[in-house]
Amino acid sequence: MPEAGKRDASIGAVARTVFWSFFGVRRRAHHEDETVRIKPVHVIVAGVVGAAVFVAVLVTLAKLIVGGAAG
Amino acid sequence: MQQEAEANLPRVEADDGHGFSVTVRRNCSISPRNACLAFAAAAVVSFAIGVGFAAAGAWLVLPFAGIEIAALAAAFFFHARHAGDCESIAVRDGRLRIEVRRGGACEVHEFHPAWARLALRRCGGELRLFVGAHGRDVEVGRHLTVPARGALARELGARLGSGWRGLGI
Amino acid sequence: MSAVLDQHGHEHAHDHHPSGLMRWVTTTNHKDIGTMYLWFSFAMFIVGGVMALVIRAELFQPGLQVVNPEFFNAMTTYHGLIMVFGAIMPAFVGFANWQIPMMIGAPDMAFPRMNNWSFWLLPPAATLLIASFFMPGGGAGVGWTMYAPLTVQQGPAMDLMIFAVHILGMSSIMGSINIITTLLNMRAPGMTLMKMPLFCWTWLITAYLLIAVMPVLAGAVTMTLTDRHFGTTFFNAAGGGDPVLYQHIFWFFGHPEVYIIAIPAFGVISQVIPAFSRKPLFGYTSMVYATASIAILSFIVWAHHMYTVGMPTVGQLYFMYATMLIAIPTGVKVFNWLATMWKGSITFETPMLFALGFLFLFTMGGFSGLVLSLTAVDVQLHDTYYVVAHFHYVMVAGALFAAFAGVYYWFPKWTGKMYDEKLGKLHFWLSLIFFNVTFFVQHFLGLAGMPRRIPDYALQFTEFNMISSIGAFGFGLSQVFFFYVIVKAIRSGEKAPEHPWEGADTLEWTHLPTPAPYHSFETPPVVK
Amino acid sequence: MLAGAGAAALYAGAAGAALEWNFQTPATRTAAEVNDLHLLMMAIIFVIFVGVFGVMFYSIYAHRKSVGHKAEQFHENTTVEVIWTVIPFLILIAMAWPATRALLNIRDTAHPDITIKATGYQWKWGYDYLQGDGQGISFYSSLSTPRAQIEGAEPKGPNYLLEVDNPVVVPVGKKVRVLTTANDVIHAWYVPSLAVKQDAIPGFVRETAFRAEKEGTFRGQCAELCGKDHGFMPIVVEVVSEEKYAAWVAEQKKKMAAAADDPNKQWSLPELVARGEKVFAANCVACHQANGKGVPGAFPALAGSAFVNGPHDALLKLLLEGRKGTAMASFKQLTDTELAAVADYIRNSWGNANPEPVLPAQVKAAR
Repeated sequence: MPEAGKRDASIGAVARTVFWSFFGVRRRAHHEDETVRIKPVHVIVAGVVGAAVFVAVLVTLAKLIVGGAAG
Repeated sequence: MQQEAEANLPRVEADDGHGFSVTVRRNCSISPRNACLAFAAAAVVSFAIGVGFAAAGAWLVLPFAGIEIAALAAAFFFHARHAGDCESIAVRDGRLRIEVRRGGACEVHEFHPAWARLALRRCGGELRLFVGAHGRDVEVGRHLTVPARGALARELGARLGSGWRGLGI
Repeated sequence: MSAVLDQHGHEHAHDHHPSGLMRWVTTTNHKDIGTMYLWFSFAMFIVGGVMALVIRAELFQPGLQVVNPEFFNAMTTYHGLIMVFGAIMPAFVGFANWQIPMMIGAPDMAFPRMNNWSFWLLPPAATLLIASFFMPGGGAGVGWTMYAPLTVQQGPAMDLMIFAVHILGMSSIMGSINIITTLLNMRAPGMTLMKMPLFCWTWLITAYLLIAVMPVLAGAVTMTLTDRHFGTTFFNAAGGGDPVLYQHIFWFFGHPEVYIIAIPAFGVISQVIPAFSRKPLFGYTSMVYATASIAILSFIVWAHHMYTVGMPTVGQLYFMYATMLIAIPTGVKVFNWLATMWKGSITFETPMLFALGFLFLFTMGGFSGLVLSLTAVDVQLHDTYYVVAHFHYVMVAGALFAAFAGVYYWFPKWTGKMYDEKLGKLHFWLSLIFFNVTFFVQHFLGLAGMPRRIPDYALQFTEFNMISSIGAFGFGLSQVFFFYVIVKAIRSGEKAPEHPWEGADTLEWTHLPTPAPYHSFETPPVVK
Repeated sequence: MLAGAGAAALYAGAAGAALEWNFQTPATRTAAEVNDLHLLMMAIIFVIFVGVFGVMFYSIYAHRKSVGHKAEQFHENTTVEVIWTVIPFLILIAMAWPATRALLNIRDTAHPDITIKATGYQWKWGYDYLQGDGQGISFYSSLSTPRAQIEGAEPKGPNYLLEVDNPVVVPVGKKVRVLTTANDVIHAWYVPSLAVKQDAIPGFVRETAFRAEKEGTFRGQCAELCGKDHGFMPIVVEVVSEEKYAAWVAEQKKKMAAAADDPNKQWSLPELVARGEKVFAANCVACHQANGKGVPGAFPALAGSAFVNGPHDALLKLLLEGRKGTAMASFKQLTDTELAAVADYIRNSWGNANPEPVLPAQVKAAR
C-alpha cells in the first residue's frame, strides 16, 4: 500500500478515528484524508485500547451504582 | 497506486523489437509489512483469549489457539515468501535466458534457443509448462492460469522456432 | 499484453478436468467448491428442518404423543447444532467461495487445495454427528449449548458429537485462513480495501472473528471430553471446577458466533439492496466501521446469555449497559439500508423481496433483543420461548432470508439460467407468512412463562403451540417448494440475460460474462 | 389452507380460555416492576417501529421504479448519520435508569424473614427451611400429575404438569430468600408471577428472593435443560396468611416427627420392601420404570439384573456414590433406612428374590 511513508497522524487523530468508528459514523472524505496518514497498526492498538476504556468505564459505572445502592 | 498495482500483474509482455521478453509475476495486493500486521492482529487476539482462559482455569483453549496461530502463520508465511516470485524469460542476442525467483531464491538458466524444447506435461490433473534442453528442465508460467499458460507456450514456441515436444510425460 | 489468448488456449483449459464424481472430489475450483458448500448446507437444512418438525409435531398439543422425552431432547440438540454448524455457516462459506474471487477480481482462492479439504471435512463431520444418534443410549440431549455437567451424564453419542464439532471447527478455521489470505493478497490492481464490495468486508471481519473464537469452542468441548473420560474436573465442583466456567467459555465463543452468522448476511443484503434500489450503498464507510465495531464489541457482552447463573450485580449491570449500547451500531446498519432505498428507483424481484423480508424480520429480532437486554426482564424471559422466538427472528430471518436473497440474486451469474420470478415470489411470501405464524406467537408463550426445551407443556400454552406447529409445517413445505424452484430453474430455466439486474455494479456483473466462466479473471481487471 | 387452520385454531383458542399475551399477573412488587419496564420498552419499540417501518414502506411505495421514480445518487450525509446514532443513544440512556433500578430491586436478597434452600434433583425439587418460622422443615416436591394424563389415557387436569405432591408454603408479605443448589446437573428455579428465576448449580449456592403481596398458588417449573424429565419438575408456591402458615408449620413438624425413623427399630423384610416401594416411586421410577425393566440402551433394567441380585456392598456403594458418566446420581441425601428399604425393594421385586434383608445399619456402615 502506498500509505506508508506519508506523514504519521497524531495520537489524537487516531483516537478520533477510532471513536467515530465505534460510533459507526464516518464520512468518506474524512476517511480518505485520514487513511493517508494513519497506519493500520495504530488503528488496531487504538481499537483495543478503546474497547478496554469502554469496558472500564462501564464497569466503574456499575460499581458506583451498586456501591451507591448499598450505602 | 495505479502504477504500483500494475507492477503486480501476472502478465505476459512481449516486446517486438530485436528480442523478446516475458515477465510473469504473481498478483499481490498487500505489502509484506501489512501482511505481518494483519497476521499479528489475529494472532495477538487469539493468544490473549487463550491466555485469559488459562488464567481462569480453562487452559485447554490455549493449545488450540496455538495450533491455529501456527496454521495461520504458515499460510501467511507461505504466501508472503512467494509474494515477490516472478519469472522472466528473454530471448535476446541468441540466448534464451530464464530467471526464476521463487521464495527469495533466484535461479538463472540459459539455453541456446535452437536446442530448447517446450513441454506441456500433465501433473496431477494440471497442465504444466517446461522449457528444457540437454536433460535440464525449468518450469515456467507457474503463476498463470492454464489457458494463459497455453498461450505463453505457443508464444514461446513460435519464438524459439523449435515447435513442441508435445504432450509427453 | 495477453494478446496471445485464443480458442486453442481455452481447449487446454477444459480438457484436463476429471469428470463425474472425481471432478467434485478432487476439484480445487472455487466455484465447484462453493456449489458443494451450498448443496451440503441445503441438505443439512432439510435434515435440521425435519428435526424441527418432529419438535413441533410433539408440541402440537399437550401430552406425549410422537416421541419420548429423551428423543425430544436429542431433537432440540441436533436441530440446533445442525442448523448452526451444518446449514447456516456452510451456506455463507459457499457464498464466500463463489463470490469473493469474482468480486475482488482474483482467479481463485489463495489456497485452492486447502479449500477442497475444508469442504471435504464437512461430510465426515455431519456423518459423525448423525451417527451419534444411533449410539447405545441414543443421541445426546444436552442442547446445542452442551452445558456441563449434563454432558458428563451422556452416553457415547456425546463423544462423537464432540469429535464432529472439532472437525467442523477445523473446517471453519481452514476456510477462514483461506478467505483472509485471499482478500488480503489477491485483490485486483486498484481494488483497495475500501473499494471492496461490502460482502467481502463482512467476510474479512467474519473470518477474523472465526479465528478468534474457534479455539475457544474447541477448548470448551475438549474440556468436556476430558471431564467425561480422563478424570479432569474443569466443570465439576466436587473436584474444584465450576460448571458456570463452561458457560462463560461457551458464550465467549457463542456470542461472536451469532455475528459470524449474521455479518455475512449483512454483506449479502448490502449487495442486494443497492442493486435493486439502483443507488449506491448509503454510508459505505460507516457500514464497514459499524461492522467492525459490532465484531469487536461482540467479545464484551457474552454473559448476557447468563443472567440467571447468579453473577454479581456489578457484572449484571455491566453486561446490561454494554448490551444496550451495542444495539446502536446494529441499528445504524438498518438505517443505512433504509437510506439506500430512500429516493432510489426500487424494483421488487425475488432477491429484493427477501432482502426487505430480512430487513423487517431482523429489525423485529432487534426489538426483542432490546427487551432482552434489560436484565430484570431477561431474567423472566431467559430460557423461555421468548428467547426461542428472538433468536429465530435473528437467525432464520437474519441469516436464512439473506441466504435466499443471495441465492436468487446470484443464481443467473452462477448458472446462466433464470429462475421463475413468479415461483420465487411465491416462495418468498410463503416463507414470510409461515415464518411469522411459527415464531411470532412464541413471544407470547415466552412471556406467559413456557420454558424452552420441554417436550410437554401446561394447558394454557396449547393454542399458541398449535398455531406455531401449523406455521412450522407450512414453513417446512415452503422450503421443499424452494428446492423445486431451484431445480426447475437449473434444469429448464430460461437463459439468463447478460445483465439480469440493472443496478448490480460489482465486478462479477460488470467484468464477467453470464454465466461466469469456470476460470474467472485469468487476467485481473483493473479497478479505477 | 394451513393459514386457515391456524386462524381457526386462533379463533377456537380465543373463544375458549383467555389467551396469555403477556407476563403472568404479577404477585410481587418486583414482578410488577418488571412488567412496567417491559411495557415501557414496548412503548418505545412501538414508536421506533412506526418510525422505521414508516420510512421503509413510504420508500417502497413512493420510490418505486414502476411509478417512474428516478434514483438519486447520494450516498452519504454525516448530519443524518450523527442524528440517527445520537437519538438511539439518548433513548438507551433514558432506558438505563429504570432498568438499573429494576435490576437492583430484583437482586436485593438482604434481610429475609424466611430462608429456604431449594435443591434440584433429577427430576424433583427438595426444600429445606433454613431460617425463620418453619426452620427445620424439609421435604421433596415431585410432579403429581399421573402418568396416564401425560400419555393421554386420561383427560388432563386443569393444572396439568404444574402440580406437585408437596408445595412450598410461605406466608404472605414476608421476604423469602431462596437459596438454590443442585445435586446432579444445573436446574433453574422459576416462578413467573413472583419474578424469580435462579439457576441451581451443583456444588454452588446461589440466591434469589421474593415478597409475595397476595395469597394464592403460584406455579412455575424448572427452566434449565436437566435431562430426560426436564419438562416434568414443576414448582408450586402457596402463599398463605400468617395464621395458615403457622398451622402448616405445626403440621409439618408433627409429620416429620412421625416420619422420623426410630434408629433402633428392628425392620423386617416385608416392612422394608413396603417402605422401599415408596422410595423407589419417588426417586427411581423415572428412569428404571415401574416394571423394573428400565429403558434399553439408556437406563439399565433392575429386574433380573446380576448386579442388583449380587453382593449388596456394591449395590449400596452405587446408591451412595452414583456412577460417573451416567445418569445414575448419588442418592446419599436419602436416609439410611430409605436406602436400605429401596435396596430391599429392588432385590425382592419383579421376580428378584433375596430373602436376606439389607439393613439400615449396613447402609450406615457403607457411608
